[in-house]
Amino acid sequence: MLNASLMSATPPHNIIDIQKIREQFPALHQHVHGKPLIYLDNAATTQKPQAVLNALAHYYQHDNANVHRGIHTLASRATAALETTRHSTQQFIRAADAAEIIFTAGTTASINLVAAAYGQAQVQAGDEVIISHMEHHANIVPWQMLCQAKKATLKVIPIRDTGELLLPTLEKLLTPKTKIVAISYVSNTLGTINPLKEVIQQAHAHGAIVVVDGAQAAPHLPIDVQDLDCDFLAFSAHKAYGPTGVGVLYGKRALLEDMPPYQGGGEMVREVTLAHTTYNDLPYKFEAGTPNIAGIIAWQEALNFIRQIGYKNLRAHEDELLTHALDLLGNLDKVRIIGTAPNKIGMLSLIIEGVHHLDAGMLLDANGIAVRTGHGCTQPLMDFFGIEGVIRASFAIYNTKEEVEQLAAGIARIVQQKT
Amino acid sequence: MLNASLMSATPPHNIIDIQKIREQFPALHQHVHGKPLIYLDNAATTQKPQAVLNALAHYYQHDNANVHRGIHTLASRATAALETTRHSTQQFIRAADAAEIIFTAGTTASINLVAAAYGQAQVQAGDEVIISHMEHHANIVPWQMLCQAKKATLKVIPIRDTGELLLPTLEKLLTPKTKIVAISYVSNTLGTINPLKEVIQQAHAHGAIVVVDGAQAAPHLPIDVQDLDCDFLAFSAHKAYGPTGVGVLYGKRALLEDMPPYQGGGEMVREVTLAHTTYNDLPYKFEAGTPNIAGIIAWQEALNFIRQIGYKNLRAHEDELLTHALDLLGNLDKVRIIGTAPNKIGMLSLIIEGVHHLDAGMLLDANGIAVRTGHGCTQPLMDFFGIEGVIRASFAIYNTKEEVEQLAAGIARIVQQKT
Amino acid sequence: MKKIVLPTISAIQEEIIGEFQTLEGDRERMLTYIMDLGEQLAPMDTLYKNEHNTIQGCMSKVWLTYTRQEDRLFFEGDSNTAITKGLISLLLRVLSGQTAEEIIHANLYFVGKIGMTQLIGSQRSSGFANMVKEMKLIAIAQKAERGA
Amino acid sequence: MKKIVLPTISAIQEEIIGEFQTLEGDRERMLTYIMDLGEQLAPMDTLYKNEHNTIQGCMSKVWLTYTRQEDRLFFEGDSNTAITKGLISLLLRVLSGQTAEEIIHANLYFVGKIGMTQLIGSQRSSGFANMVKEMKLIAIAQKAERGA
Ligand SMILES: Cc1ncc(COP(=O)(O)O)c(C=O)c1O
Ligand SMILES: Cc1ncc(COP(=O)(O)O)c(C=O)c1O
Repeated sequence: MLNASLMSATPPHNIIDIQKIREQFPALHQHVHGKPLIYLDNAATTQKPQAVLNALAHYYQHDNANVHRGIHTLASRATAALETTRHSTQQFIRAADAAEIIFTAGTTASINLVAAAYGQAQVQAGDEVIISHMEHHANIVPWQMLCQAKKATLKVIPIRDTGELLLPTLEKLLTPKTKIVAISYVSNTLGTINPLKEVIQQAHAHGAIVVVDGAQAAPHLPIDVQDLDCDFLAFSAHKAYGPTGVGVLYGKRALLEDMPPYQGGGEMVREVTLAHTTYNDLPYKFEAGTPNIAGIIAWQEALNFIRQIGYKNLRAHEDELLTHALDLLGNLDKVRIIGTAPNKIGMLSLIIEGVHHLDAGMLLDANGIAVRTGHGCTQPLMDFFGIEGVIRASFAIYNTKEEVEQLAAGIARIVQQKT
Repeated sequence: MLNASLMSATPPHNIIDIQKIREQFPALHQHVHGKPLIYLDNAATTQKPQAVLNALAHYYQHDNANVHRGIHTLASRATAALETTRHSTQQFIRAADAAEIIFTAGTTASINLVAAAYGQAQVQAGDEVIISHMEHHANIVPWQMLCQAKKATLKVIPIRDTGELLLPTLEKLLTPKTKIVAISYVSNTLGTINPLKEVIQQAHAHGAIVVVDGAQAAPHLPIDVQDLDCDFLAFSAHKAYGPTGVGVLYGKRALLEDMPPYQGGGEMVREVTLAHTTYNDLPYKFEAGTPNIAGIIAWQEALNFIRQIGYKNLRAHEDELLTHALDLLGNLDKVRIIGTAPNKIGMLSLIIEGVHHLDAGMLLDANGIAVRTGHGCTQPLMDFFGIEGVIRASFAIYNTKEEVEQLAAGIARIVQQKT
Repeated sequence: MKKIVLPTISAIQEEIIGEFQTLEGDRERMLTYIMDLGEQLAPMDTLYKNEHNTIQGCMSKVWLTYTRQEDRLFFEGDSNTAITKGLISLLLRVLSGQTAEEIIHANLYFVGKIGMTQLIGSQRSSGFANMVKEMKLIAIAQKAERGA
Repeated sequence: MKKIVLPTISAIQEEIIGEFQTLEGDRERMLTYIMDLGEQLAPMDTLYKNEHNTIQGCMSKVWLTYTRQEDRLFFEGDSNTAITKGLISLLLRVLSGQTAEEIIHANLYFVGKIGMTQLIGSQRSSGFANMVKEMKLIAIAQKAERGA
């Protein structure tokens, strides 16, 4: 069942053929308002390769059954396929143990699980939780709710104008009362790759655990939870070429074992009497109810896709797109780039002076260009930059330099016409 | 966007052609161990009509984008399709308002949402929660967890040997301290249809709200939440011809508005600052994070399928299968039927004296017959009957009398050979 | 008393439909045209841009206020985005200055004719519908008040 | 001391493979055969059916205990389902009475040859693998003890 080769031998850099890759993505081959679709909203959700669609169809056409509790052939096939994906996911993030991989509904569900189950058990009145100023709402609100319920204090790592963490302040924020540091690996608005290892080392030195929001890392960077030594990691399949409705929570075994369950129901129990219930082993203790079986099984094909490309190629290509975009847009009058950290993924947020981002987004859409517009679920970050929202173009492996040029042309035209 | 005809004009009873219906279900047309598949594990999860698979494929091939926050065409199409499904779901259960329909990951997630959010806010030490002895673990464990956290008392409506609620005791269990009655519409092991209206009237008369576990009702009975006057209702799409990973929580608007949110994240907020967060309107307040967009959109096709068949036809056909099964198996020596309520859906649980249910399940599977074996996530019910597990055959619209005969023959053979 | 003579709601709608026809269904031109209309709209006094005058359920921020002269209602509106401002400007052109009675019964068929839902998407369209609803509610309230 | 002469592990496996060949891959016959084997297995004293002797991770309940005679290990096992009992009976037939050394190094190729995973499914197969693992762990512990 183990897929030992999952992370091994990626093809050498730069022999990938983007056109061949694009052929695998049916959604890219369409026109929007008569113009070829240019999909640059990948940080919101990526398109899916045909193999993922095929896996969904195959599951429903051949193997559909409820998992784990069934003895018949379909149940047995569905269970085996789901557990294979768990092993592949384990190897994807280099976890020590497949029991440390919990399937959830998404990053948001994963972070809430930790905040509720770990937080309820471990955080007391007067304790502290630290987040950063660049977090997605999914990595802010659950901690606000926890701190409010527990009368704990929420502290915030400030950032620089470039969109980088002001790391030296972390040392000052950490106290013996700090229980949790919750931080994104990669910012979904700025693209900044945070110096996670340093954050984790400092937090651990003060006895705090670290919860990593990996939603924007999984599609772009190889993740090694053992090397990082993070305590929890959350991400969503749908942002990494996988289906909607599937999330992953990694947690260190010892922490997961100590944690009370989050949701109650079938599958997560060992024995239920009306008086008393005992809980199942990991990972099932945290997987109450019927999971998104089809989605989890199809996620396997997204993992295969990423492995076949290899992160080296992925990064190289996306970096090239970013460099090209910055060449074309970096010095444009009236255009301000938000997020200029030297270490960032292929993502470009910007504002056009005098043009509301929603208006710009509509005009780009009229030309077939799909970008995200708004606060990107990072309102505190918007407040920091004194803006209301950005226009965000985020790249995936299937985007081309020509698409970047169309984006630049579209923005230049808006600047000309509307400012 | 409204689909006003959703519940109207079902075709007249008994003109449905089961073979035509079977053609819509690709998974049924396969062999298992060289025998034609006879799928009788529908209460665990039903098979899906081709239209549901097509909708999934169509979404990913044409409309895939993150919903609600996007302004570009794909995001707009995805959002519209998702909201259309919300309206159809509203009509499916005859809710007053689409804002009362919350999409979750499944029945289990829906019940946990109520137990955590409503329970945390409304249940105090010394209060009481009432469940029944026939509940699924998903409608037991969340209430146990709530009662434990709040030092509240969990009370249980007892049942008769037939598998019916001992309704007269409810009156005695209800006190001014009873806050919540959580009860299934239909038992997933016995098939019993509970007298919900009476339960709800009595509970309301004592000031308690009623949470209905509708997981086994949605695939078999028309549900009218306004006529029932239930306060919350939970069910899963995957048990009603829809995809995995999609659940519904209905709640009365006033209750939902009063309730604190459950999970924090994107979509469920109005405004986030590092100091303070305000929450979004219904239903979004309870839909943190990216939903299972593809699954929800495809659920629309399952709703269409059920509407096209009509519940009258559905019930009539499934009742016929049950009657036939009881004719063939009801008086078989060594076979004991578990669940003999007069008012039940098309489901048959039984035990064979001297044969372990797992062994029986394996032997049936060898003949291509898929049944569920075990406690069916109703251990307290198993304890009541003094058994460890059952063999459960549960019918759907696509099952045939011939399949029921094969089941009966399979069981008869086990009785002959092994007892 | 001098009678105010304004083109009828239908006449204005026909005008708008005619204008949009010259844009030949080109999406970008239509959006730019709407944004231009928005830019020409007199800005609203920030005093009126308060919670009370905000219309809920729009992607952009939208404010609406009105004054009454006899049985006629005069609306003022604004938004933080140019496109929404343009949409408001179209609405004001059709409804502002009409009688409460006419506003209540107005059938805004130009919306369908110029392909507005296609143009601005379903989310914004429901925001637009909220604006119309708000104007009609104001008219209903005013009529009731005058009737009483 | 009289030397115990038992067929080798390979010889027993070949026997089992041969027996299963006569069933011609008919699933029902194979399962029934395994269940029959289980029924012939001497029941375990309920005294030994305790938590300590329970093997985790099986769908059915499985108990395993052993005794040692010189360097040879004699296993006893039981289960609440007939099929699992049959599987245990097969395992005991191959491994019970062998030396710790032989058990540790036993290559149970008959499992693949008779198509066990196909037959009992992946969940039960991993339960079966747990039983084998448990027997090998017992053998390792016993060898270490005797060596020490
Ligand atoms: C009555 C009942 N309640 C709750 C559930 C749990 O549903 P799900 O596993 O889809 O969350 C089930 C299904 O197993 C059920 O039959
Ligand atoms: C950094 C980050 N965290 C969390 C999330 C939430 O992910 P999901 O909506 O899949 O739960 C997102 C995506 O929007 C994100 O970019």
